[in-house]
Formats: sequence, C-alpha cells, structure tokens
Amino acid sequence: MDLVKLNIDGKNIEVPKGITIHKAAKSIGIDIPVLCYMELKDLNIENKPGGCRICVVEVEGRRNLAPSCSTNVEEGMVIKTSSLRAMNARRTVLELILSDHPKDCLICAKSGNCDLQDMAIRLGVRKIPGQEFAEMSTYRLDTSPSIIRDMDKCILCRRCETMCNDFQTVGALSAVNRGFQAVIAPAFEMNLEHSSCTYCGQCVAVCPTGALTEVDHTPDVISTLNDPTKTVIVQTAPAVRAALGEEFGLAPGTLVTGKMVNALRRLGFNYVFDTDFAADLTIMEEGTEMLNRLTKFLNGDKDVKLPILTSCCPAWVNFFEHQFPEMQDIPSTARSPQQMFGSIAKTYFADKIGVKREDLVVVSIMPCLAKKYECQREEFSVDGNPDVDFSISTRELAHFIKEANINFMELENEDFDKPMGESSGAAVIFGTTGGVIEAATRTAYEIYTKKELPKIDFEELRGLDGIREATIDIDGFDLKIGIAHGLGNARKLLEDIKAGKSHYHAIEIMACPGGCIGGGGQPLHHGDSKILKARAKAIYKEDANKPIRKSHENPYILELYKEFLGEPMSEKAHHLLHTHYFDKSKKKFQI
Amino acid sequence: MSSVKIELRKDQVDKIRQIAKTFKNDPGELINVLHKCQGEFGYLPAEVQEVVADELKMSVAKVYGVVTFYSFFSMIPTGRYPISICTGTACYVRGAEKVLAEFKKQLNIEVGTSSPDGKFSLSCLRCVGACGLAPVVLVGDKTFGRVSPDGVKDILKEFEEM
Amino acid sequence: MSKYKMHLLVCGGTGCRASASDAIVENLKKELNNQGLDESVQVIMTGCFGFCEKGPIVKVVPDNTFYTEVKPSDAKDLVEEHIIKGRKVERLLYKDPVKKVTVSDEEGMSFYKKQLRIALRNCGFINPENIEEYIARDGYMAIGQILSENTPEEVIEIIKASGLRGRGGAGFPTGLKWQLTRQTKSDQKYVVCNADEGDPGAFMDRSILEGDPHSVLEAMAICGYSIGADTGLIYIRAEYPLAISRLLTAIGQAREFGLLGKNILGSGFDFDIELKYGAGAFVCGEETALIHSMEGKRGEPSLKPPFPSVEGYLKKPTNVNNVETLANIPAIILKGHKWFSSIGTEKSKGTKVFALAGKINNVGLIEVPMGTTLREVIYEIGGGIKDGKKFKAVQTGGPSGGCLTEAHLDVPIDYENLLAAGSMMGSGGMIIMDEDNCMVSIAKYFLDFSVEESCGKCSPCRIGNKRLYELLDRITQGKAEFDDLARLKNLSEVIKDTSLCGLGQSSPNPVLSTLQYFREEYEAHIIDHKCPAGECKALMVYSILEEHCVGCTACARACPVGAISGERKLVHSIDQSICIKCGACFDKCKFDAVLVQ
Amino acid sequence: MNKIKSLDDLKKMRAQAQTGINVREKSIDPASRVQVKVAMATCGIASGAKEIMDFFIEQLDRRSVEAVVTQTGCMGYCYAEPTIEVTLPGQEPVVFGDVDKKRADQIIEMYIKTGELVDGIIPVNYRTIDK
Repeated sequence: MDLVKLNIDGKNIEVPKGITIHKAAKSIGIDIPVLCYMELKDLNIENKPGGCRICVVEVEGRRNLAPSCSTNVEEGMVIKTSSLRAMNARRTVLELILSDHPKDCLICAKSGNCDLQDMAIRLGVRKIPGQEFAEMSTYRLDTSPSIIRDMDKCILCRRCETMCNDFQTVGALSAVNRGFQAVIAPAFEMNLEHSSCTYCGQCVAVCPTGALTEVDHTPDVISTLNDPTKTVIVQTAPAVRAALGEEFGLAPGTLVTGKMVNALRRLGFNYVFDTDFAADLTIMEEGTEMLNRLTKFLNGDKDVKLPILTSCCPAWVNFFEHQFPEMQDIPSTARSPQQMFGSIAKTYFADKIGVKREDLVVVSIMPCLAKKYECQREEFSVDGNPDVDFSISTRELAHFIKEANINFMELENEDFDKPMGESSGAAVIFGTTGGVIEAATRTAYEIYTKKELPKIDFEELRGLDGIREATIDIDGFDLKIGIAHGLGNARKLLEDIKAGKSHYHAIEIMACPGGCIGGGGQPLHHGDSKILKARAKAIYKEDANKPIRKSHENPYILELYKEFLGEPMSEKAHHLLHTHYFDKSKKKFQI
Repeated sequence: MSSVKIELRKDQVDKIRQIAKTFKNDPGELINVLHKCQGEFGYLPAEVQEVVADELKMSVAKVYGVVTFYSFFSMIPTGRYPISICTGTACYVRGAEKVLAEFKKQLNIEVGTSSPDGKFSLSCLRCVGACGLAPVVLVGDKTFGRVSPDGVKDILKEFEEM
Repeated sequence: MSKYKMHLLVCGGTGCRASASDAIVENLKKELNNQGLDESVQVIMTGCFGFCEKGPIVKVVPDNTFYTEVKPSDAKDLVEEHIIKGRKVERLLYKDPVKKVTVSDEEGMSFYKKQLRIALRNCGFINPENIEEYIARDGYMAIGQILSENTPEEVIEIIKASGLRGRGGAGFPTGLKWQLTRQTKSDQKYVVCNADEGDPGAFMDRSILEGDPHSVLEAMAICGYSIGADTGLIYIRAEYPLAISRLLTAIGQAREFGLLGKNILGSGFDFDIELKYGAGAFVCGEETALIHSMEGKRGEPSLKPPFPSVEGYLKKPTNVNNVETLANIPAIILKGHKWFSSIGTEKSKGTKVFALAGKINNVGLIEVPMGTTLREVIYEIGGGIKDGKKFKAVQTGGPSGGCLTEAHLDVPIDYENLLAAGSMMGSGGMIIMDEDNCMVSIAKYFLDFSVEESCGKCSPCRIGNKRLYELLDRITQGKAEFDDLARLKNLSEVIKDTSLCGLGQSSPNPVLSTLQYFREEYEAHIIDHKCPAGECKALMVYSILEEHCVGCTACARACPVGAISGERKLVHSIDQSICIKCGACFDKCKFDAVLVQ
Repeated sequence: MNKIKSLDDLKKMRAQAQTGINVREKSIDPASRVQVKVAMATCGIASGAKEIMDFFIEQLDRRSVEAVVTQTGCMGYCYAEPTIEVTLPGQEPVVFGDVDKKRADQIIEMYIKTGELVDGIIPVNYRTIDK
C-alpha cells in the first residue's frame, strides 16, 4: 500500500494514500467534527457532498480552508485542525446553520439524539449573532401515514436524498429550488403521501436533525391501554429485540428479548406476543406457494411465474406497486408477518379468548416505518376495523418505556405469552437480510425431500453484500436463490427478471440496509455500520439458541392449522393470510 | 412552486414524447428537453414534467429539482406579452429599479405574476448583454433600450392596441 | 466625387464636447467662411477618438495631421496656417512625453490607440454568417497549419509558451490545463467551451460568438487535437438567441466545408461540435457546475479534485475554456507565441476584453493589452464619466469582484494586481460609478445577486450571503449598529474561506472591498444615519423650506399617506413619522420648497 | 460546396476569398462596389440595426447605387448603436455611429454618392493584429 507522510496538528504521521484528512486525523485520535458526511462502510453507502463545511481545516499553503471529510491527504501536507482560523470558521458556519434552524430543541422529536444539537453542545454555542433580524427559510409541514417532514429543520446535508435516490432508487426526494430556498422535497413539493415514497424510512434513519421523523403513535397506544373495554395485545418484530437495548445504553447487538417482554407487560398489554409466530406462519404459506410454483415448473408448466419474490417487507411491496406494477403477479401473495399476526389475532385468537373483534386492539412494535402505512391499508381491515390497529417503532417503544418510569436495565427476563408468542429460530432471522429465504429453505427442503436437513445453518445466504446468490442442492434439484437488500439492489434483480435474464427460482428482498435490523424505525446508527453487523450477529445467536429452528416444527403453528386454517394455501388461509397488489404508478399530480 | 392544474390532451402528450425521442430519451438531455417543452407550452406545468420524467426514465422529483434550479424555466404561464426587466449591474446602476417599480405600478402586478387578463406578465432577468442600452426592457422578443420610468406608459401602449 | 478637398474632423465625443468642441466647429466654419473656403473644406463632428486626455482633438484629412488640446481660439491658426499655407501648427501637435519629439501624423500617433484587438480581431469586420469571410482573414489556417506541421505536444508547448491564461475568471494557465487533460488516459475526452457568460455587465463572449463564431470553433478543434478529443461542446446561455443561431450557422458551414467532421483537411483528425444550453444559473459558469448542468442535472458545483481534466463531462477528461480564451488561440498559432507573450505584463500576457458600462460615456467593448491602467481605460478609451460627474469607483470582476477607487486608477491591469487590490479580473465587466452611487447599496446589490444565484449546496454561501445581505440592508436603512461592521467583516472572511466553489469564495468581495475603501460611507450610514451619495431612500429626510413655500397645497395633495399638513397660502410641513419618503412632494413642488437631505 | 480536403485547398480557398470574388456572384467584383457593413449583434439589433440594414438595401437599390450590404458582428461602440461601416472603392473604411434613417439617408446622399463626410463618424481607435 502506498503511504504518504504528513503533519496534523504538529504530529508527523504516515497514512495510506487516498484517505481523507478526516480519517487520517481520526487515526491519531483527532476527532474533527463532521455533519453532512455519512458513510455506511460495508453497505457501500457514502454521502459526501462537502456541503455543511463544519469539518474545515487549515492546510498550509492553501488559500481556503479545506473540508476534511472530502479532501484527500497529500504528501507533505501540513494541517491544522484547531487553529484559530479553523475554529472561528467552524463556529461561524455552525452559527449560520443554526441561524436558519428553529430553536425548539426542548420539544423536538430528535432532542437528545440530534447531530446538530450535539454539534452546538460540542462547540458551546451560546448566542447566534443577528438572530433577531435573520429571516428563516420556512416550508409547509407534511404529514404522511408514516413520516413527518418538517423542512424548517433541514440543514441540506443531502443524506436523505442519497438514501432515497442512490441507495433505494425510489426517487421520491430531490433537492429542489436554489439558494436560500433550496430544500429536499418530493416533486412539486407535494406531500410525501402523493409521491412514490415507499415509507422505507431510510431518510428518517439518516436525518441528522428533526427534519424527518416518524409519525408518533405512542399516544394512541397509551389511551387504548387505558381503555378498560379493550383487550390490547402486542406483537414484537424480530429485529426489535436486537436493537432496543441501544436506547438504554447497552452495546449494539445485546439481545433484550426477556426484558422487552417484561417491559411490555408492565406497560399494560394484556398479551405479549411475538411477530415471530406469524413469521413461522408466513413460511408455511409462502414456502408452500414457492413449492407449488416450483413443482408446476418442474412438471413443465411454461406459464408459472418464477422466480417467486418474498412479500414480507412493506416498503418493498410499495416499491413494486409504484415502480413495477406490471410485475404484480411475481411476488408471493402471502401477507407480511405483521398482517398475518393481526388477521389471526382478530379471528382465531379473539374467538379463543372470547373477545369481540372490535374490543381487541392489536399493537405492533416494529423496526420499520412502512409498517405504519401497511397496517392502515384498506385491504387489511374488516368493516373499517384494521387487523393491526397501531404500529410503533423500536424508538417509540423505548421512549414509551422511559416515560412509564420503567427501569429497563433492572428488569427480569420474561417469556412471551402462548400461543402466539411461540416461534422457531427460523422466524427470528426474518429480522436480517437473507433470513426469510433461509427460513423458507429450511422448511421447503424438509417438506420437498421429506428428509431432515443435514445442516440447519445456510452460511452461504448470510452477509451484507447488497446482492447475494446461492445454489442449494435439494435432493438433486439445484434451487437458485437470490437475495437483495436495499431497493436499488432489488431494482437490479427486477430489471433482470423483466428482461428475461433472471435465473433464480426464488428471491428475497428487504428494503433496508441489512434488512429489518437496519430499518427506519430502529435506534439511529449515526452512520456506524458496525452497529448493523452487531445486530445481525445477535439475531443469528437468538436463532442458534432456540430449541426449535424450523417453522414447520412450531407446535402452535401446527395446532393453528389443525384447529382453524386446515392446511397451507387452504381457502381460509387464502382469505386471511394472502393479499393482492395494486398499480400505483399512475398517480395524478396533486399537492 | 405553485402550479396551475391542467389536463394534457393526447396530442400534447404525444408532442412531449416526440421531443423526448429526438433526444434519444437520454436523461442527460433533460435540460434540452425542458427547453423544447417550454417552447411548446410556454411554461412547464407539473403534468408536462411528469410525462418528461416518464419518457426519460427518471424520477419526477429530479425533473422538478432541475426545473426549480434554473431561472429560465417557469411553472407559471406567462402573459401574451411577457415583460422582462433587465436588472443586471449596468441596468441597475442606470435605474432599472425605478423602471421596474413603474411597471409594477402601471400593471398593478408583482414580479412573477400575470395581469388578470393574461396579457402581460412581469419578470426580472440578469443581464441580456445589451448594457450599452441600459436600462433594458424586453417585451417578448422585442428589446427596448434606455427606458426611463416615463417611457413605461408608451411601451405598454404599444401592446395595448395590439 | 467629393467636392471637398479637405476635411476637418473635430472630436465630438462627450469628453471633448465638454471642453468646447462645439465652439471649435463653429469657429472653424466661421473662419472657412471668411476665407471663402467653405465650399472646398468640410468640418465634421465625429465620435470619440479615444484620446480624451488630450482633447479636444482635430484631425485633418487627407494628410492625417493630428492636433491635440485645441481651443476654439485656435480655429484661425488652423485655417490660415494649415489649410491656406500648408504649414502644420507646431504648438498644437502632440509631444511624446518620453521621446520629447513632436508627432504630427496619425501613423506616428498609433500609440494613442490604447486598444489592441486580438480576441475581437474579426468582430465587426466579417459577416459572421459567411465562412468565406473568415477564411479570407486566415480563418482555419491555424488548425490547417498544426494538423500538417505540429504534434499535439508541440501545440501545447506553443500555448504554454505564449503565457495565455484563462479569461473567464481565475486566470489558470491555458496550456497547462490542456497538458493536464492530455495526460489523463481515456478512450473519450471532451473540449468544452464555457459560453455561460453570467456576470451582469459583461458581454464580450456574446459579442465574440455573434461576431466571429468560427474563431471559437477553430480554437476548439485545435484544443481537441492537442488533448486528444474528438468532441466539442459549447455550453451557452439560452438567453443568447442570436449567438446560438450564429453558432449553429457557423457549425453547419464548417461541416459543409469539411472543417469540422471526419478527417479534417485530410489529416485523419476527427472533430465535431454540439451545443448544450444553459437555463439561467450564474453558478454554472463554475466548471464543475457547468459539467453537471450539461449532464442534465442541477448545476451544483462539486469538490475539486477530481478536476475536470481528470474526471469531467460523463466522467471523462474534459477541458473547459471560456470563449475569449479560445478566441485568442488561432492568433497565437498563426503569429507565434513570442508575438503574443511580447504583449502584456510579466505574468499576464496578451490582451483582455472589457465591457465598459455604468456611468461612463463610451459604453462598449474594448480590448487592451494587459498592463493598461484603469485611467487609460476610463479616461482615454471610455471617454470619461458621464455628465462630467466625479469618478468614484469601478467595479471589476462582476459579483465576485471588488470596487476599486481613484487610488487604483494608475495600477496596471493584470490578474495579480487586481487580486492584490481586493478585486479580480473575472470575465471583464467594468462598471463605472460616480458620486451619486452609494457604495453600501452597490455591495447590497451584488449580495442580492449572490443570494439569488447561490445554488444552496454549501451552508456558508446559502445562509451566509443571506445574512450579509440582511446586514447591508439594515445599514442602508440606518438600523445597524457599529458592531455590525466587525460582524460584516468576519462573516465575509469566513464565507470566502469556507465556501465550496468560486461563487461563495468570492461573493463577499464587493463587501470587503467597499468596506476597505469606503468605510467612512458605511460609518455615515450607521452613525449619522445619512447616505452621503443620497441613494438610500430610507435615510432621506424630506422637509419644507419655509422661505420657498407658497402654500399652494400641491405637495399635500400629492402625498399618498397624508403626511403633509398646512393651510392654503400658508407654509406647509411634513410629519416625519408618517412620511414614507416616496418623493412625490419633491416631484410636485414647483417652487423648490421641498428639501431632500 | 465541395469539402476542403487539404491545407493547400484551404490556402486556395483563402486566396479566392481574399480577391473578393464571391462564389455566389462570380461575375461581379465587389472591390469595385460600395460596401456597407451593419453591426448586427444583440445591442445593434435592439437599437434598430435590422431596420437600418433593410433601409440601405432598399434605398441603395432604389437610388441605383451599386453596393453590397452585409451584416457583421459587434464593433464595440455600444454607446453609438446602430453602427455601420462604409467602404468606398479604393478608400479606407469609415464607421458611422447612431445611424437612424435620417442619418442613413445623409450617408447615402453625401458620403456614398459624393464622398462628402457626414456627422457621426467614429474614428478607429484600436490597433489590429494585422499591423
């Protein structure tokens, strides 16, 4: 590796050629503040507009200060990161940014978790000169089913634009206008609701300020919990338990399943269930659908739609409804675990405990913001009563726990309630990229071959590469599997299918980086991809620790079929557990 | 940016498609396509941008981002006689502001809007490069040089009778 | 043919006219009449000779004798001595201050022609829509010559040796730019002509494109050959329809003649040119922004490196030169780098085109060798300040430049000197200001421009310029405090120091230079609440002079807010708390009774 | 038009163009004619150069003056637009500024027909690279 010699703040160092001043400084313990810059290393995501100018440093011999996040080191450079000139510039630039930013930190959704606030604290800003005469750029507040856009708080870091366009290729957001009026917005500055937004929430996950936040449903949940006429049950998605602890200061990747269940009980939920139960159910339905299509294919049916695509990610469903409406018949018709759970809860379980549908409230805890929209879809309700009433994110749950005076760290571990709290290890790994297809493979293999899997872990399906593929030998048949996380990667696979170039039999798609562990509702990663890796590791650990690791071996699932559904893909199953898709591409322009 | 809601006729949609096609539906030609469309429609309503985005296989948000970046593009229909006042330095130094104020007063409209009858619209532009004639006013293709506030009335009269 | 045997050309330029050229014409005519020569000698009033310092000028044709500093009383001598006796009037001839010799004829006086036209060499000479006229003036000979005689490396050496620097702004050495682009290995490269002339008050690029489009095309082909590119792109403002149409005609003709296209002049070199249109964004003059705009994107600049010479249009190596820079190239090839580098100053070679505008008599385009002083430009070519007012400042470099004062009038104009004086060459707009221009308002005007044209990508430019504007606005309204001057300075310096591209790095220049040279004017606004130039409306006070007021009530009737009271035929008064300073009373009063302070 | 295929071709072309033999009108030698050039850049046109050019074409024809009227680019005298340059056979070109129809009429009647100068001459105040 080529090395260059340079001097930073009086220290002579040697660093690899091609790295930035910021990274070189970091390597010797000098932490130059950055604001707009963001890198998710293992996911190939980098936002480097060089726009905020907070990270400027003095480079000897240069006329202007250099942005350290995007200036590469050069041989012989002499850099001062904390000279009077650099510090004055940094402070003045921050004052400028703050002069066009609302000062309602006390009541901002991002308070305490805001990069801009941290920067103001770090630089000790006490006064913003001329604030009383400074015009602020203001924009219309935009509230959608999942996301709130308060662009008065936007600092134009462009992270959301990068996620929405480069990583997700959704294209709902773009920089619009110019100069002081410049802002990130959907086309025509219309509401997000009318745009091609999939509510994946990746914009929210990376927003350094309170400009993009989730719609908070905690108050609805609190009032429901306090309504004596309601029986309130809660389901928790697999990725939540691998990340919730971070909100309480635990190291990323700490599993807090037992504490979480305890906390939910204390919050007053009548039944604490697990979405994983529904994930096992999903495998039964989706796996069967996959096997059916494959069998037809092997029997020479030319019209069968292959590859089959997973359908448990609601942002992904929104994505293809908007962008690939002509391919509606390719994804599995299986509903997502959240919705399967709601559907079963409000029929099978409601009957079981003798509660009327309208008196049963289903709340979901999700790592996801698209789930908020998904549970509001009309097709997932009966006579106006939704299968899932409210969906709150991991972050909202953490706030709720704190607000309810629960000392999370002191909580004993508790177990989920039965029957809908029981799940297999296969269901747990739904929370990470590759997990759904691995779970499906475990079941499909055993059902198809009627033999026991020699090895449960499919290492070849795991990892963080954006697009992965593997061929699984199922008793002589080579099952070709594709995996994509991130909608931009998904788009590539879809384009191939459209062009007839795809050679896969089954494809798993998750919208968020790393899958649900990197969902838009998770504790903020602040650009640290190590956090995502730790969460994935935790998920696989939980799987390995489970006594049952294949969905079709979950006794409560088997009981559910026996008592209620009959068999996978039965008419009843179809009615309660499957769905259909809509063409949302032809939206007419409306603000 | 606000926009008037319109319904595009099929022939208008076809026209946009044809324009896009002459530029090989290349997203890199977006600005050229928008120029042609604005030439065709006089402005760039949201509906036109949607078709353009579709044809160039890019997001409407990006198209809108470009439209709002460049001052030459407008989402508001211009008057039959669009009046542009040059506010470049040479014109400024020679009193363009007073001329602009007079136009606003005479037409009783603000910059960026049209008169209620759709006859005149008012806009400012930066330096048309006719600094020798400062202050300069353009009405459609016609250039008026050395305009004084007193001369505004005469300019308007010229078009009133048309 | 003409009945006149002789003509007396009297300079009627505004400068000379101020010093009595009208009277000279009158006296000459009278004198000729007296001598009975009015039938054979004609007196003609001409436009400016461009030698205003020594005006009024009288030139005698056909012998081309050149008289300077002529007074009306000299008419008699001129007629009697020169015309009747055929003897030159020695005392009115120009004396060379250096050589101490008397010069009589125009040829010997050629140094008075301060202008030297290289970039503008064909403008106004040829029909721009006829390629043959360009060819007749050695057009396309330069590309012909290098294709048959020189390697690309040699051409780059010629351009480097000529000392030519970019005429669009920062003055980067052109030959070096070409070399850098040549060095980058790539299957495809581009030559881009930056014709996005956006500086308000600068129009030389438009004039060149309208008057001599082929010289730009030829230069682009030369550049293409040198750097190894077969495609040229001209990024031109959509606001220049005539230039666009002339360029399209020229490209068509050049293709027809085989001077663009495949295998140019049988050399095997292919080169063709297309137009790309701008859409009204000043920042697109910055080369990375220009490239993004050509790619159909928002014209936001990006960080350099990578420089366009490494990664430009469509990520390919791209050489961007501005119109005027390119227009010099064919002349350099044909006349040699030594000729070119003999013109100008040590570090700035050749000539520069300036667009004179503002309060100057001869508004127009001029081209002078580098090193010419501002005084020469303003007083000897520009004809001095309009209406005989006092020169106050000249703003060079557009919104990125600064204001220079009387103290700079004798500074030789080149890149380094302008920069040292707090301004810059920029594209060559020169806006001349007189005593009626308020320098705070001028700075505010330019900041308004920068706020409007900032792309918004980086925070110092997006927010900082807005804050600068707000500060200046408060100063012009008399609402600022003394501390605001320090803030103005710090903010300006930080914006310069931290902005992403040239726009933000230079937008505070008008503030800093006016703050430096006209600080007392800022202080007058802040401390005394007065605008010395009388331009800032909010600081004006209208009052009624008791001794002049006749109580006609005209002012009271004209006042739109009812701030004026007073009985008929009695002295009126203005209530300052209501007055909106519209000036209606001042306009209406026939008795000069309204005082403006 | 045949393509120019070599440097020699180009040189021939230049020689041909320089003798003033217009390819389109081979039979007439424009050097023996009056030449009128009208500065037709944006400033000029905005000041009425187009109308002046039309005026010259029409009036010279009507008054039976053998002349070639062509357009050219900006002469740099923005303060004196419209500007024209008149070259009488065998003489140095003369530039007239602020040419309105009245002055154009004078130029035709006096300068072009009889060689008498008229007001509004703009002396050439620059050097060119040819000298």
